[in-house]
Amino acid sequence: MKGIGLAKGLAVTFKTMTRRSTTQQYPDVDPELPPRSRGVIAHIEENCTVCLLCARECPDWAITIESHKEEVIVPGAARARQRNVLDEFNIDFALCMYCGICVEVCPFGALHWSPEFEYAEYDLRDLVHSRDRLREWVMTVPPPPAHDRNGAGAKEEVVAEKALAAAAASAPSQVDACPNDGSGRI
Amino acid sequence: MGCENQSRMVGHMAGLPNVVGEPIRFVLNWGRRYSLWVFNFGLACCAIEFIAASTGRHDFIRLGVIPFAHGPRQADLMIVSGTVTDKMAPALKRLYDQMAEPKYVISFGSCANCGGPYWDAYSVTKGVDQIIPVDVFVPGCPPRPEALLHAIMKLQDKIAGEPAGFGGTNRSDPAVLMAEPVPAPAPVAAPAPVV
Amino acid sequence: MPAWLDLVVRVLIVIIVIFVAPLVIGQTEHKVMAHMQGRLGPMYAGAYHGWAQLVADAAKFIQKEDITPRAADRPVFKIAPVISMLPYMIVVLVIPLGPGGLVAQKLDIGLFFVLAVFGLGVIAVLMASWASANKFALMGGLRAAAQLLGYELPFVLAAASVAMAAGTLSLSGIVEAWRPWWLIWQLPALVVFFLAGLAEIRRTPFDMPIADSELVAGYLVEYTGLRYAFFMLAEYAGIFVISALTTVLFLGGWKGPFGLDTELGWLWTLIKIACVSFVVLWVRIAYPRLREDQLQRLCWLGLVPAALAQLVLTAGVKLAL
Amino acid sequence: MTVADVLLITIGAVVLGSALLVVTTRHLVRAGLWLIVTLIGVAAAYLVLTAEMVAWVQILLYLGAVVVLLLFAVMLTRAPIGVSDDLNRPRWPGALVGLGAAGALGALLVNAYRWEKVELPEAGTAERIGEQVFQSWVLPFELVGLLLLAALIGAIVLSQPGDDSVSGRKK
Repeated sequence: MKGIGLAKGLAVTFKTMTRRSTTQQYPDVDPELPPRSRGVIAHIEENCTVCLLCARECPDWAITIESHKEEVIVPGAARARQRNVLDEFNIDFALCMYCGICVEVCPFGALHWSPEFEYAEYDLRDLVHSRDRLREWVMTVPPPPAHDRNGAGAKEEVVAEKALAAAAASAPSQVDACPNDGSGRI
Repeated sequence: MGCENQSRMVGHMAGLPNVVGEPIRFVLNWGRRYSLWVFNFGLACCAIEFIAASTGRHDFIRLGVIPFAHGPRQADLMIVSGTVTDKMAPALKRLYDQMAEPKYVISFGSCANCGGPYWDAYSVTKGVDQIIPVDVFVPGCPPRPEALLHAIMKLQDKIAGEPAGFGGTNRSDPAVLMAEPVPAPAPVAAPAPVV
Repeated sequence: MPAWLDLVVRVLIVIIVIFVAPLVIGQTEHKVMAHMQGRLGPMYAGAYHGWAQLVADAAKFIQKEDITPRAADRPVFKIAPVISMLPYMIVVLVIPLGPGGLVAQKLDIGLFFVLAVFGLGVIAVLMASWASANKFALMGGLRAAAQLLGYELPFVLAAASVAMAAGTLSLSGIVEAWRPWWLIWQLPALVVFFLAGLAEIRRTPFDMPIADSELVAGYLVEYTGLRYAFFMLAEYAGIFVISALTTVLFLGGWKGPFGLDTELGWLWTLIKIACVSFVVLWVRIAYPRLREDQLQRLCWLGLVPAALAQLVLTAGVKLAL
Repeated sequence: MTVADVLLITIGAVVLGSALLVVTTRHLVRAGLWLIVTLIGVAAAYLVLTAEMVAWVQILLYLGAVVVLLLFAVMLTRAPIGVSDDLNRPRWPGALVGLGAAGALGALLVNAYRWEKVELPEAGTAERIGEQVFQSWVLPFELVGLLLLAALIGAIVLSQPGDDSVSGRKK
């Protein structure tokens, strides 16, 4: 029948009208952000060793770091030790492309994604955020989400489990074979 | 095609805010604040987030940002979302000029802010603020729809505080707004001839 | 009350209606459309559920810069928006709200008057489209003219059917003669009239003259500020007028099921107008725009034969009774 | 002078003025727009003479259909904004024919009525027109209907996609 589609169109829209709308009323109600959503990058200065890895890996050169060296005199040591002291740590969020490479490469866990999204500015220059602002955002970094219960486990766990299973299966006959790849090489 | 504006109201209306009282200024600003007919200058992936902000979950019509504007003539707010290339820049400028005052611009996403990932590309405009005046910058690549909502509210706060009622505010030229003029290089003394 | 005061009051009421009804319909459209799409619609303009959204729009439109393109035909360009409102204002004059002269201006051949004036809306569109000096505007105007020339025919034929059934051209007379079983007898005419009416006011799914995905905005493309607002107001006034006409001609106007017709007749009329307006909005949200050839096809192969068949049926039943 | 006289004279002046503009304006589309004013004026004159039905028919058919079609055709072919310099309007023969026709008609009317007072008939309602058309004038009415039918059939025949070799179209 030809008119069925037309009637369906009316029915669907009417049905939707009688249901509750799905809108999240953002300014009044905090939005539900998905886990791991990328808002801004928070910087924990205590973890930062000023290794400059993040600044060098950044594809946009959005991170600028300034530091100086200090001598730490350790009593009894043959000579004074040196230590990097952070002077400035700026991220230009206008330029940042949210790739997260800086967060990935940081060996000391100084950089973290924060889901904070209220950072629009009237002036482009205000989008360069410095140490203080980056430190404030540390408070908004959520704890890392739990592993997906149905997802694949961490690689180490999977390998270990497989090895255990293989060992259990082959335990009576081949004791000395490598459980890992079965090639016989150790 | 007539796209140059022949009659501009701004000139003779600019003196009006001194005459109208505070309640009238408030009402006029309130109207501009909650009736931002939006013109989506969607150029790249950020446009998808703009669209997401217009759909059921975020629904920026709640804030009075109404995507009914057919073209630039009817729009109050231009949201530049995406990479502006040097080839697109004249079109962008032209469409901005076709909008009627008072008009506002949101630069949405890193590409529109300053080139984003293409900051070093020969063909990309490093920031839409080089050609048109921008009111609010939203960082992100792309920003979340909520970030756009926040930017809109920020723009509304700005509108509420504007002094002028009719004809929009006086804006400085974007070049003046953003960059210090580069000083001419100091004259260098001619190097002494090597003997 | 002296005659002139009476006249002034009536005209004032009509002016208020023609400016308020479109706002109400527009706000309803915002909300209905939003909820049909799982959204909320305007929430912040005005304290309660964004009731003042269109007031804010109006406050903004009066502040917008008034742009006239340099190549435009200035006087024609400037006068077109005003003319677009006029036909609907004049039509509202003769639409009866209730029995016993609850109408701004009684007219014996009201139906004819309404049909005649209603078709004039397209002249404003043609003026706007031509004077804008814009090819998209011109295309929009041509589409509007082609559409109107086609749909005027079924529109008038469907109205003629009900006039023939009632044996009068007076709008009040048609409502007086109306009986509930006409809902079935005149159903094809009702559908044809409603669809052709939608096409005449260029409303979705017949909005090819505007068609923002094809023609930017058709004849509206160069209009800003108050002039644009006038066109929008005319569009929504058109919805009101088409709903009111459908109500008066086919749905029995002020006749309700509980017999309080003389006291509460105007209320019944208003409720019916509201329901038909809701259907207009509903249709906009449910259906996409027709293609230009589909539009003409629907008119000449669907609506015109249906209207003619209804005329024959009406004449037959009228003779048999 | 009654109110009706004043109204008629005013309307007549408007109609005459706009009609002159139709034939003298050098803006092609504006001529069509002035034609609208002229026709509305004529309808208003009918209204003053209590021929309501005729007035609305005038609006419905001439404004709603004929002028729209005319503007449509002008816009479809060419619609310059501004003055068209290439309008081919022979001024003197046109004026001669126009004045001649107006003079002849005027003479005819003056000759027919002289200065007789004619009472306005009752309002030209739909009923009266129906009676007139279907009683006194039924034969001409039917003949006109037949003529229109013939024109309609002719139009359909002409618009048929005929010989493929002529129109170059495949069925």
